[in-house]
Amino acid sequence: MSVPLLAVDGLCTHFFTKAGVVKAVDGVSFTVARGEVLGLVGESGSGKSMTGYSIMGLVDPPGRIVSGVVELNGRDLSALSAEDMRQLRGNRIAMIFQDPMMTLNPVLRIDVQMVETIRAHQRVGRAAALERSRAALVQVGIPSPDERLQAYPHQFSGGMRQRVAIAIALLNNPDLIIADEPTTALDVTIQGQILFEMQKLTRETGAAMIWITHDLSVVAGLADRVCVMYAGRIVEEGTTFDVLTHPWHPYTQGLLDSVPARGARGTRLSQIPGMTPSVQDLPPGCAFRERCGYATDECTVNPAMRDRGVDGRGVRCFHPLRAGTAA
Amino acid sequence: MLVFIIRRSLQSVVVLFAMSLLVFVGVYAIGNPIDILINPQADQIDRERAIAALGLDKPLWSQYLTFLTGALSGNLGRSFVHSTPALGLILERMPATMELALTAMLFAIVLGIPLGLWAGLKPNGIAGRMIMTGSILGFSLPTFWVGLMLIMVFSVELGWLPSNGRGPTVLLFGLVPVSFLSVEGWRHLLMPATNLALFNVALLIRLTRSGAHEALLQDYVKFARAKGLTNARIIGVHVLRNILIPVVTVIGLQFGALIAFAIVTESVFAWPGMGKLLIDSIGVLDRPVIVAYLLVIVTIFIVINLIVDVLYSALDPRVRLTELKG
Amino acid sequence: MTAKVTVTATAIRVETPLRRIVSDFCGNPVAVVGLVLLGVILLLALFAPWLSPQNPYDLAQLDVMDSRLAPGSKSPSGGTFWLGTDDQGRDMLSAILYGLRISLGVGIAATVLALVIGLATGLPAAYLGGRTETLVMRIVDIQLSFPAILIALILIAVLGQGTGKVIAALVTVQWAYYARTVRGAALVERRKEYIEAAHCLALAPARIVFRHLLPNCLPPMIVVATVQVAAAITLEATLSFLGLGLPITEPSLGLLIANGYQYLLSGKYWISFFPGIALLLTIVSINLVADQLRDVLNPRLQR
Amino acid sequence: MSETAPAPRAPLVELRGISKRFVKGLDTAARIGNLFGAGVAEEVVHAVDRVDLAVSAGEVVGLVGESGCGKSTLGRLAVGLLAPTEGGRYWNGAPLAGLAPAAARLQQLKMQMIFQDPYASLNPRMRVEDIVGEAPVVHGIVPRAQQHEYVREQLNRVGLDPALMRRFPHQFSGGQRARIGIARALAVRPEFLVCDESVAALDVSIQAQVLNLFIDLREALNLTYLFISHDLGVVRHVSDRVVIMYLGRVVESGPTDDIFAAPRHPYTRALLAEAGTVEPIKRTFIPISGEIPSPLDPPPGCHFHPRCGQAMPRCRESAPALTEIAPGRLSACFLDGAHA
Repeated sequence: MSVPLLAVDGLCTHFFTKAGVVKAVDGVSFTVARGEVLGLVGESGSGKSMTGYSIMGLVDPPGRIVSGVVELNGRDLSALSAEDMRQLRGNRIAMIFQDPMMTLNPVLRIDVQMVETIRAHQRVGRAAALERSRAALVQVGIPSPDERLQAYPHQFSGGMRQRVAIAIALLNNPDLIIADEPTTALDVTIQGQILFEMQKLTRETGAAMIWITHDLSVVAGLADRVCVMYAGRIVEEGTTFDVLTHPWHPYTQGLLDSVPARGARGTRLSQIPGMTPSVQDLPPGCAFRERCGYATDECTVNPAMRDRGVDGRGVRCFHPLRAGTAA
Repeated sequence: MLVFIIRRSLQSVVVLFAMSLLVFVGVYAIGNPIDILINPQADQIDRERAIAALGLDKPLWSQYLTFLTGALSGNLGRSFVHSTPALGLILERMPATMELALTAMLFAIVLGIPLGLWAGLKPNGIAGRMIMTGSILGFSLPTFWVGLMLIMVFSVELGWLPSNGRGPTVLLFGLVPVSFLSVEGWRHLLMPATNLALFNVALLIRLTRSGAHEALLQDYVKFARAKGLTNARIIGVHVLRNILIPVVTVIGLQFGALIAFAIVTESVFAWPGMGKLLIDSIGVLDRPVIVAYLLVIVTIFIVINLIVDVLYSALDPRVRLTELKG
Repeated sequence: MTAKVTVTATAIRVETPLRRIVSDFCGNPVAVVGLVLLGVILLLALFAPWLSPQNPYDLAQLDVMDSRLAPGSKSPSGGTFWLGTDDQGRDMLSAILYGLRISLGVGIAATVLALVIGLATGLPAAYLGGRTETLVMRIVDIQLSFPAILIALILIAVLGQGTGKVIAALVTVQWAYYARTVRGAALVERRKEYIEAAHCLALAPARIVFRHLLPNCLPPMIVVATVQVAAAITLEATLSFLGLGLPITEPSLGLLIANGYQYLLSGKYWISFFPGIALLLTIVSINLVADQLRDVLNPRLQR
Repeated sequence: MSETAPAPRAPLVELRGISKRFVKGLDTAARIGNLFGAGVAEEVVHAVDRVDLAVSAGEVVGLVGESGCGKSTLGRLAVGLLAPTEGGRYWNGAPLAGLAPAAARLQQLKMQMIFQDPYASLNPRMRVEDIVGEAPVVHGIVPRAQQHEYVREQLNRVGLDPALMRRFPHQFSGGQRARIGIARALAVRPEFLVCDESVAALDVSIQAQVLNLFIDLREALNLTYLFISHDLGVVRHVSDRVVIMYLGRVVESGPTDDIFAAPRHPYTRALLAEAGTVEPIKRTFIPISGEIPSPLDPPPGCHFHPRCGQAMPRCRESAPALTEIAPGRLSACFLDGAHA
C-alpha cells in the first residue's frame, strides 16, 4: 500500500490548566487516503475538534501537542518550522468551522478575505486572484458572484456564509479539508444543500476530507470510513457500513440505539446510563467502563486498539460485540 | 443616510436646548439674576437701568426667550472683569486649549495603541503585565497632583522646563497663535500635554488590549490562521480593523473630555486657555463668561459627537448599511 | 417511577458563587496586595482620631513656630513630625489621616447614593420598557456625553460650595453610569429563559425583579461601583484642589495638596507630596481590586 | 375549524386563529425622513400568522419547522408567555382571555414550559432547592416547612440525587440541568407542557435519557405535550400527531405515522427527504433549492412557492388554505384535491 495522504499516530494534545492536565486528545491514530471522506464522530468533549486543530497546528495555549506524529504525504508536520506550517495551512490542508456567522471577519469585504488567502501562498497578481475567487464562488453555487465579492459578510445568510467559507477553503486546491461540524448551526434544508455541495466538490477536486460531527446521520450518508471518539480516544473505527450496521464497541452500540429511529414510536429508547465523563480527572482504564454494561475488572486497564486489519476495522475494548454477541 | 442625519440633528438640537435650559435655570432662576448679571460695583441707578435693559422684571419664560435670542445671535453678555464680550474672550483663549488637547491626544495615541496592542497580544509576558500594571497607575494618578510633581521635578529640582505659561507663540496661517512651531514653545507645551495625556494613554492601552484580546478569541482570527495568513497580516488587518472601531469612537469622545479636563491642567501650569479663564471667572463670579464657556463647550461636544458618529459608520460596515437603509 | 438514572454526589463541598468569586479573586497576587492595602487604608481612615499623633484641627495643639518643618523634624513637645508640617504648623501625618477620612467618606457616601438612584431608575426602565425607558435613557445618554468634571464644575458654580453640595454634585455626575449599567445587564438577563420560566410559574412581578433579575444584575454593578468610588474620590480632590470643593473646615486630601501648591516652588515639597501619595495609594488599591473583580465577575468567564 | 375528527369533548388546549406580529415602529427622525421621501417602512414580522392548533388531553403533538418559522413563538403563545396580536386561547373549551387575576394565576400553573438552553434556563444565583421549590411554596401548593421534602420528591421523580439540592446550577452537567428544569415545571403540577427544543442542546446519549424521561412522565402523570423541535427523528419518536410550520403558517398536520409514511405538502416532503438516518446508505444529497426567506419580507401567496418544484402561477397570487384532505389530515397546498 502506498503512503496515505494523512497519517496520525499516537497524537496526544493536553491542556495544562490550573485545575490540572486535561487530556483532550489522548493517543489518537488514524489514516486518511487520498480522496477519502473520514467521519470523526463523538459527543461534546470527546476531543474530535481538538484532533482537527492539532492536525492544523492551531492548538492554543494552555494546550500543547505532547506527543505523536502527524504526517502529510509522508512528511512529518511536527518537524516543520512555523513558517513552513503556515505555508501548509490554507494551502495543502484547509479547515472549515462550525459557526458560519463567526468565521468571516465582519469588517472586511469578501473579496479581501478571498484574495488574501490566495496571495498568502502563491505569487499571483490581484486580478488573477480575484478571478480565481470568483470562480470558487461559482463552484460552491453562489449566485451573482461579482456582486457578492463586493459584499460584507453580514449581507449573507448563514448558509451563504458557510458556502463562502467553503469557497475560501477550496481556493488553493487543498489535498485535505477538515470540516468541523460545518452544518450543525444550519437548518435542515440548508444543511442538505451544503452536504450536497461538499459531496460534489470532493468528488470533483479529489480532495480528501475529515468530517467532524456529533451527528451520526450526517456521517451515515457522507463518509467512507468512520472513527468514533470517546473521552479523547478513538474507541472504534472501520468503514461506515461496518461500524453503523455491526458496531463492536458498546459505546457505539449505545450511541446508535440512542438515536430515535423508525418504529417503536412513543416507547423508551435504549439509553446509555450516566454522564459523559469530564476528561479532566479521568480514571485510568477504559473511559467508558462506568457506563458500560459489559465492564469487568479487566477494564481498569486501558485497552489497546485491536483488529486493525481488514478494512482498517478496529476496536478499543476487551469485550467487543462481535457478530452474535450484539444486543 | 437622510434619516441618519435627521436623527443626529434632532438629537443635537434637543441636547443644545436642554443645556441652554439648564444653564438658564442654573444661572438665572436659582441664583438671584440681579446679583449674577449685574456688576456688583454698579450703583443703584445703573442697577435699575440694567434690570430694565436685561428684562429681569419680565416673567421667566420671556426672560428665557431673551436669553435664547441673545445666545443665538452670539451675544452672551459682557465680562464684568474684562469689560469685553464674553464670547470673544472665550474664542480668544480657544486656540491655546485646542493646541494642548490635540497634543495630548497625539501623545495618547502614539503611546497607548502600540502598548495596548503589545499587552493584548502577549498578555502573559512580562512586558504585557508591566504595561497593564502601569496602566492602572496611569488611571489612578490624580491629574492635578501629577502636574505638581512634574513641576517639582522638572522645573524646581532639575530646572529643565518652564513651569507656567505658553511661551512665545507663532501665528499659524497668519491667524491662530500656536506654541508648537518653536523650540521654546515645545518646552512650554511638553509638561502640560504629558500631564493631560496620562489618563488617556492608560485608557487607550486598556481599550486596545481588551479589544485585541477579544479579537484573538474570535473564530474569524482562527479561520484567518487556518487560511495560512502571516501573523503580520492577521494582526495588522484582521485584528486592527476590528479594534479600530471602538478605539476611534473613544478617541473622539475622549477629545471632548480632554478639552474639559484641560481646566485642571491649565490651572496647574497657568496655561492661558479657556479652562483657566473659566476657573478664574468662577473665582471672581464673572457669570457671563461662565455661561459663554458652557455654551461654547456644549457646541464643541455636539460637533465632536457628530464627527464620531460619521466616523463610526464609516468604519463599521454593519452600522453603515443598516443606517444607510434605515 | 421508571426513569432511574440517579446521579450520585461526586463531591461533597457545595461551591457557592461567593466562594468561587473569593477563590478566583485570590488567584492574582497583585489584586490581593491591592485588597490588603485598601483594607489598611480603610482602617487608618476609620481610626484616624485614635492613630494620629495630634488632632490637626485643635488649634490649641498647633504652634505657628512649627510651620513648614521638613519631614523627620522634632517637635518642641517631644514628638517627631515624620512627614513634616504645613504652613500652620500642623503635623502632616495627622492631617493626611484626617483628610483620608473625609475623602473616603465623601466618595463612599456619593457612590452609595448614586448607586441607589441608578438602580431605582435603570431597573424599572429595563423591566418596563416603552416610554419610561426612552426617557430615562435619553437623560442618561445626554449626561454621559459630557465629562464628569464639567458637570460637577457647573453644579458647584451654580449651587455654591459645601460638603453636601459636593456630594450632590458627585451623585448627579455618577448616577447615570449605574442606570446605564444596570439597564444593560437587566436587558440581557430579562431575555434569558429563567426569567421566562419565572413568568410561567406565575410569580409576582416584584418577586421576579428582586429575587431573579436584580441578583443577576449585581456583579457588573459592583465593578462599576468600585471604579466609581475611586472616580468620586479623585473628582472631589480635583474640585477641592481648584478651590471649588469642600470648605476649608473639611480639609480633604485635595485641599491639603492645594495648600502646599504655593510652597512647592520654594522646594518645600512635602506639604503637597505626601497627601498626594496617600490619595494615589487609595485610588490605586481601589482600582486594583476593581480590575480583578471585573475579570472574576465577568459572566463570559463564568459557567 | 377543528383539526381532529369529530371529538366528543373539547381539546385540552386550543388556539383559534392566533397571530403574533412584532412591529418595529418608526422614530421621529424616520417619520421626518419619510416626508422627504426616504421611504422608510415599519418592520413587521408575522411570526405566527392565523394558526389554529388543538391539543387533546393526553396527546403529544409535535411542532416541526426550521428557524424563523414561528414554532417557538407559537409555543410561547400557547403557554401564555406572549400575548397574541389576534385570536384566542381556550382551555377545555373555555376562553382564557379575561380571567380574574387569581384565576389566571391558577390557570397559568396548569401550563408550563420546558426550555431549550440548559444554562440560561436556570437562575445561576439560586440553589436547586429554591429553583424547584420556590413556586410551589409561593402558590401554597406545599407549606414552607415541607419545601425540603417536596423538592426531594420532585428530584427523585426526574432521576436526580436529592442530596444535590443545595447546589447551584453551574455544578451540574447539561443533562442534569435539563432534569432540574423539568422538575421545576412539574413541581407546580401542570397538565400541559410545552417543550421548546428541550433536548436540542444535549448530546445524543443524554438526549435519549431525557426523551425517555418525557415518555415515562407522560404515562405516570397523564401529561399532555406540545413538543417543539427541528429534529424530525425526535418528533417522530415522541409525537402522536405532527404539525409542520413554514414562515409563520401551518402547512401540514396529521397523525405522525401517516405524515412520515406519505407526506403531502411539497415542503414536508422536502423536509423529510433531508432528515438524516443512521442507516449507512451512501446517498447523494438532493437539496431543495433556495434559502429560507426572511420573515420580515415573506414572499406573496404560498410562502413556499419560490423554493417549490411544483409551483404554479396561482401559488404566487394567493395562499392556499389549510384543508382536510383525509380524516385528521390537513394540508395547505393547491396540489391537493380539495382546491382543484
